[in-house]
Amino acid sequence: MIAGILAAPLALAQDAATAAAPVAAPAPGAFSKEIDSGATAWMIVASVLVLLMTPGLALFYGGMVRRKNVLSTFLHSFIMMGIVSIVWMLVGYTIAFGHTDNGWIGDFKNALGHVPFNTPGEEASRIPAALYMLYQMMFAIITPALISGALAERMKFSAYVIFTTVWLVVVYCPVACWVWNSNGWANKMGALDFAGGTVVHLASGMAALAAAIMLGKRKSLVQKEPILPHSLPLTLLGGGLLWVGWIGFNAGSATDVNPVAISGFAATQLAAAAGMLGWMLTEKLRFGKPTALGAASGLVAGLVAITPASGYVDMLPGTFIGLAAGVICSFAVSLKSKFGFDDALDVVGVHGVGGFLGAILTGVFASVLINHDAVEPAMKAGRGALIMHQFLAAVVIGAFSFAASLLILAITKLITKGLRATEEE
Amino acid sequence: MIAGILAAPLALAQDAATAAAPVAAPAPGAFSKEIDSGATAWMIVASVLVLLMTPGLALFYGGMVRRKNVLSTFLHSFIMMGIVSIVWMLVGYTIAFGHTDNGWIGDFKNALGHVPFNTPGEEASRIPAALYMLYQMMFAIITPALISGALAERMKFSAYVIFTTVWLVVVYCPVACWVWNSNGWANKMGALDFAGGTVVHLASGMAALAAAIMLGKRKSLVQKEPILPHSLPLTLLGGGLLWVGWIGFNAGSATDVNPVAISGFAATQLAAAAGMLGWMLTEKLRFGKPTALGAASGLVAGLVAITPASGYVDMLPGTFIGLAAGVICSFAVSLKSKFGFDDALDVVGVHGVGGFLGAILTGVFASVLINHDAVEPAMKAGRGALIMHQFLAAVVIGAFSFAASLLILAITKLITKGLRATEEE
Amino acid sequence: MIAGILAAPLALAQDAATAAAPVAAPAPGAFSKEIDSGATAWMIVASVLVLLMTPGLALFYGGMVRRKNVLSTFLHSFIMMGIVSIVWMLVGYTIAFGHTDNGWIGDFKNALGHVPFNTPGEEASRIPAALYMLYQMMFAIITPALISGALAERMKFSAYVIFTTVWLVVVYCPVACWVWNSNGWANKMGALDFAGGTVVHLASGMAALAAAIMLGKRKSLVQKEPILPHSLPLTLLGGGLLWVGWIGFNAGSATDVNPVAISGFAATQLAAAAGMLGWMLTEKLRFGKPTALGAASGLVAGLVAITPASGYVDMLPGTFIGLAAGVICSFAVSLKSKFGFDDALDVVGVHGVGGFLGAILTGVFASVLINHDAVEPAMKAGRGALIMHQFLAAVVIGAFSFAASLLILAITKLITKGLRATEEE
Amino acid sequence: MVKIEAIIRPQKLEAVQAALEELDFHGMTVTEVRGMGRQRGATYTYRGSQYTLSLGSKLKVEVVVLDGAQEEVIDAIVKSAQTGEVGDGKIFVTQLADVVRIRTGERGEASLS
Amino acid sequence: MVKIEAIIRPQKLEAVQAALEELDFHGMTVTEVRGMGRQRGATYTYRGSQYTLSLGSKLKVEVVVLDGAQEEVIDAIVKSAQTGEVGDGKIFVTQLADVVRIRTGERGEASLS
Amino acid sequence: MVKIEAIIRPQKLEAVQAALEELDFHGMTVTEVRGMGRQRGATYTYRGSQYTLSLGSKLKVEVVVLDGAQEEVIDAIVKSAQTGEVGDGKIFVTQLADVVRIRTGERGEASLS
Ligand SMILES: Nc1ncnc2c1ncn2[C@@H]1O[C@H](COP(=O)(O)OP(=O)(O)O)[C@@H](O)[C@H]1O
Ligand SMILES: Nc1ncnc2c1ncn2[C@@H]1O[C@H](COP(=O)(O)OP(=O)(O)O)[C@@H](O)[C@H]1O
Ligand SMILES: Nc1ncnc2c1ncn2[C@@H]1O[C@H](COP(=O)(O)OP(=O)(O)O)[C@@H](O)[C@H]1O
Repeated sequence: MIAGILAAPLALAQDAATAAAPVAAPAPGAFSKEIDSGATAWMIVASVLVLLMTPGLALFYGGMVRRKNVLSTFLHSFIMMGIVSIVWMLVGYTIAFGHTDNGWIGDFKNALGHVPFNTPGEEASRIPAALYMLYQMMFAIITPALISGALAERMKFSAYVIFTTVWLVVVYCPVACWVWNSNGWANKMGALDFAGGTVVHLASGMAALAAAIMLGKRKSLVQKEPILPHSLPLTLLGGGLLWVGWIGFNAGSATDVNPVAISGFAATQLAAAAGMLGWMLTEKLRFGKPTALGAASGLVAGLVAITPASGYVDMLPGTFIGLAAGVICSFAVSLKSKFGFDDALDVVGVHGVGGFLGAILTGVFASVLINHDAVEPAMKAGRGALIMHQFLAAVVIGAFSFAASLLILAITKLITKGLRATEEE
Repeated sequence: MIAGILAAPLALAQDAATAAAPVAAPAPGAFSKEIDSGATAWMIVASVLVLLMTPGLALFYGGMVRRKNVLSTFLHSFIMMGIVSIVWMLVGYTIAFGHTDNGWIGDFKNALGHVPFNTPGEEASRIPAALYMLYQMMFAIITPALISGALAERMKFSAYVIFTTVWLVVVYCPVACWVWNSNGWANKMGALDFAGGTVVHLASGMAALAAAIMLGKRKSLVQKEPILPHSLPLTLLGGGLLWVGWIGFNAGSATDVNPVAISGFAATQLAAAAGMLGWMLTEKLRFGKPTALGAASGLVAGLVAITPASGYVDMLPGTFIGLAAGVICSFAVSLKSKFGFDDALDVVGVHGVGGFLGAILTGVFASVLINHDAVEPAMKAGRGALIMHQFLAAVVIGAFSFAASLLILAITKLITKGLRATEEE
Repeated sequence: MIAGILAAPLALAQDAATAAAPVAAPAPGAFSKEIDSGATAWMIVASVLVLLMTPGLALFYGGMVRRKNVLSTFLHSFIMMGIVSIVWMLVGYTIAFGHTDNGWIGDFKNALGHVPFNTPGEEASRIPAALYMLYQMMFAIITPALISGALAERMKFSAYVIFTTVWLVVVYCPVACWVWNSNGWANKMGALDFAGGTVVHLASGMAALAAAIMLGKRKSLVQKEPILPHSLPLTLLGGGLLWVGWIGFNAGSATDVNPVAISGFAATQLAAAAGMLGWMLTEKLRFGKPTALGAASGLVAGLVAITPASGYVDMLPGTFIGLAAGVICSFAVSLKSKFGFDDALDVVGVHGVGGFLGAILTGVFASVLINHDAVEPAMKAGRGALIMHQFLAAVVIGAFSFAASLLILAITKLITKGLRATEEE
Repeated sequence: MVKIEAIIRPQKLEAVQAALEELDFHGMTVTEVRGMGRQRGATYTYRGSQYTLSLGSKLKVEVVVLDGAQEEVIDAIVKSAQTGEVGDGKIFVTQLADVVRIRTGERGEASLS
Repeated sequence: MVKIEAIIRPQKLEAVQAALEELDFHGMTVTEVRGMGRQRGATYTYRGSQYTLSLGSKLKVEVVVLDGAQEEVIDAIVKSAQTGEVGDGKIFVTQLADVVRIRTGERGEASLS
Repeated sequence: MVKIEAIIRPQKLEAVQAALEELDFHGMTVTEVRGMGRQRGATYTYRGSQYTLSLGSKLKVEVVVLDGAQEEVIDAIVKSAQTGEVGDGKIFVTQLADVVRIRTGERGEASLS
């Protein structure tokens, strides 16, 4: 009732719009003819798979914290499904993928959900623009959720909400514009990032580093008590869902049903497998036996590193990238105690390091045989130049995310009077 | 062996049939040419997504009950996957979607699995009829499972099985015929229900109300002990799976890959997000802080309310519908203690109220820009008339489900000598 | 860094390859024209669904063991995702599906990931060969994982890894060649196995029998303590994920979007449902009440038995096959105590017996109305001959898997100095 | 001071709590335990086999009171926890040497008030 | 009457149960506890760091018997729960002031029979 | 020998452990319990209704020591487990009749060393 009354003006406005202003007009209910029904079917499903990654991440992280913090850790992931969906539709998408001439930030033509349902946009030519917006929405949901692993078990909920929302708009959306927008500066420079090794993983990894530093250590760590994961089966299950969803993430980044999508699928599957084995072998050699947490961590490390490379590399190099990530990230997570920051669930060691590694190896292995249209122009100045561009994009974006995150956290701290939760919460 | 012997006559009969009676003949293994492979691919997946909602519901409900009742609560959902699949294939589908001239109940031409695999039926023109039957089977599975939330922790298993099976055939199938069959009376009247706000949610919500009243309160409630959820992470995870599956539920209801499906997807995603935020904000204002259960409840409330509207409304109105549902349902669930019935897991407050709200708001916001073919005729007599039709259909169906449920429960009670489980069970 | 250095030669080699040797050349990034985008979209998703079955199996098995063994049981499934993906890409696929003239083993042309991304292979004409390779990879992952149920709670991890890896290459890949390769001997003989009743379930069931015998009983069983499942809700949830994934397994085995895929979906759904009801009814009659574990076991039994038959049978026979499996397997699992082997989670009783039953009933019910192309030639010598061929293929493959498994286990025992884990592990 | 340690059925906890609160005893400590006696634990059917657990679920309720209150507390527990069927549980009574309230360091009777 | 409270290794429960049943003692109450002594808890490796828990899993088995049965019960427990390695546990014996059977209200020795 | 049974706040376990180790007492047995006293349990809000649990989470720490060590141990626990707010817990002291070390069968004081 009340809603009905409140809604009346909105409806009237809409009736008026019906008559007068078909801005994002999806017209008579049919797709324009570039759109392919198979590609569109696949991209709906790919979006759903990426959406599923966020509950998967909740499980993955939730299993690693202490029992008393499971629920708050779950909520860190789930709340992103609520906040980011809305913010992305209102302003995020247009900042990242609105038409841009400057290469730094999109124009605001696609704000407030003004994205057509029946014609393609600039980035994906065989599916409707609104579907691409939804697909990218799922990326925007999981990226800030990834950061939550670093601040688990101690950040105030209100501070978390403010920090991630601002970070999304101020860091993630512009970075996505630079790398993926057809006119983004990094894109034009020739840096390759198929599904977000830099945009998603390196950016969130560096934000995680900033957060871990700003928040300080968890109390128990200060007291030198071990903090043990309360349920590794949950973590493994979460790892399984992440793997499954990641196929939508990487193969879906072809935004079409084509050989690139299939090669992206193959590289993703193999890198996840190789990452798992790489991490477990390293454990076997370093500590005498492999662990279940190693299996879960390794598969995620493999997936992170293959993210920028999938769709550009063949099966054997894909396997190698996963293996390298499993080995290197398993060493990287041991370093945090040396550096003295408390990145609770190793976002820096896995997503930061893995994302950076993947960005570089993408330059090393990208092949014109796999993705001629993208790799050929990027290789114009030779493989050395490509690797340099990869390096440059990664460093600039990593540094930007780190610096901006520190700043946002400092401001958040003022607003919420401290970043840390009290014992009670 | 034994099975082989038992089966022999059946096989012989089938060999005979091979020669003589190609009733539902899927002939030479190819689709008729109206059928689109992309649309069919999407609808297989949409069916799978809706199927996944039932395990999701088991988690959602299972997390909210006390530990000792988890298994029985899980079984309430899972057993529907067994019973309803068979009943739907045998008689349910044909009652709901068989050809009808009277508008109240389908003829029996499609009973016993007689539905072609290679040609479309009346309701969905670009996919094979058997796939539409399977897709709708998944709806028929989850609807009675939804009711189980009201009778959790106290109904006898045998009584539950009898009640839900009879309810499916006597309430759900006819109501689906009225609203969705191309000749159903509510459909012809011009009432809009894209994916089942009235058929699924309002009908199950009112059945839940009947069941809560007939069953009386749980013993502990009578003794004023609090009954606490045993595992909210399970509930959140279940909420996540419901969200994911619901995209198949709503976007799939377009039964095609077209702009309507994409708009249905967008509205669903945004309403779930807005429902989550709406419920949590209300909690923040009413009780000082948002909760994880509020997040899960709110997203479901948003999804319930958008169910009838998705595919008819644009993104902003979709967001508004979700938000309204989050706020209103969060108040609605507080009312049950006032009315004194024990709707254990708030099926009435979420599905009943949310379904009704969604039905009305569908009338308010349905737009010809989004779905010209369906909204244009429904709006012939103006938006006021559409809203009246929405209201009428909702009231008739709600009242029918409530009254019929009371009756079925009364009869079940006689058969099973009481509806309530003993302490032991 | 280090990885970069290590990788340099690989990259150089690849650059060379770019110039000279486009072996599995996916060329200009477009599909050859036989490939259908809808079919390809569906098969990517079907692959993802089958991949999801392995985490589902981890849950299914994990819920049935004692708390202290959950993690090791989970890892038994997850590690297969790591090992098998790589082994399959390197050699497994080519053994099973490489071109063969002898009908026993494929040639090595498709080893080391040499499978094209843009043209179809011999087995599936409307999707790219690399996608078929990935789809079959998921089958190869879950099959050895199934065996783990028999050796739960007592096998040494290193022995498990060696046994399953060797079994995959020496048993699974050749058997898949015999039955599914277009020139496999069982295939040419006219034996039908749509999605792996014999290849997957009977083969793993007989390997499980061998393992249960070689390993001996769990210590507690020797001491006559009951070993109780620690969390049946996990098992039910796992059963739900298996069901959902199995639709990809069976309907996907059509490798296309066509009437056979739809009939496979229908038969799968109905058999799972009927299996659940069959097992629960048997429990009701034998023990007075149905159980949740019975529901989960029954649905899996139904799915196992319909696996070879789906895609060949209509809805009613499909329902009957599921029902028969539910009843018969529920008796079969009671026999193990009679025979004195400790098949911990009943792989033999469910997958062995169910797979055999399904193979025979496929012969009984396969219908040209459902799948003319496959059933017509297989029935040339009449239904009796078909049933004989089914029987023959099942017996040969079952016996081969059993004998080879005994041998592999004996060798593994030498290598790992015993098969059983110590108390500690 | 005495410690009264009652093993009761889990579903009787609220009744015992209520009975004690009526007598104005508000302190107690509760532990989940498993017990065996004349009564055996639950019987389960799994995949066609029946299992009987030797141990059933119980709660241990510990109440420390002054010597004089012993009888009235035992009476209240017996009455509120009784069903009359085998498995109702036992009460064990022990003499305490001392009691301390951690918050204040108070000793003996004072620490209980 | 005495309460014999044994802290044992979890895997020894069945053996202790069997030993007591042989002597015809059927009553006992079991609690999950964590213990520390000479023996330390388990060591875990997580993501490259090693953690040692100070506390390990144990079970507390409480058996109440008549004074005269004390020695035979202690003997049975010691024999059945022993492995000879550090961490086998301890037995604590306390004198009880009274025992009540809730079902009947019986007191003292009668309540144990 | 005496058994010192302390009911403490869960978050104080490490502090108590540390305090005892400093005095060179390494043996203890810990049980998860729920307690009620002046302090009530946590309050939850679920779907718009508020619930207060009567019982809150506590840990029971049992330490068996020679009679002479009683005061020093009580002191250490009180100091390390105190917050000064209601709900800090209680310590109950019981005289033991005997102690046995299962591993060796040693009795009395020897079994504790
Ligand atoms: N001798 C004993 N020592 C310790 N606990 C006992 C003893 N006898 C009984 N109990 C506890 O009391 C509970 C109830 O005892 P039981 O003999 O089954 O019933 P009842 O006391 O009604 O005869 C048991 O489950 C156990 O926890
Ligand atoms: N002083 C004590 N007070 C209470 N419990 C103790 C004490 N000493 C040992 N325990 C319990 O006994 C268990 C075994 O003791 P421990 O010293 O490790 O081995 P052992 O008795 O074989 O020398 C401990 O885990 C603890 O539960
Ligand atoms: N009379 C009692 N008998 C048994 N346990 C008690 C008793 N009184 C208190 N306790 C235990 O001590 C804990 C703390 O007691 P409480 O009265 O809340 O605080 P304080 O001791 O600081 O006054 C309780 O939660 C309960 O576990």
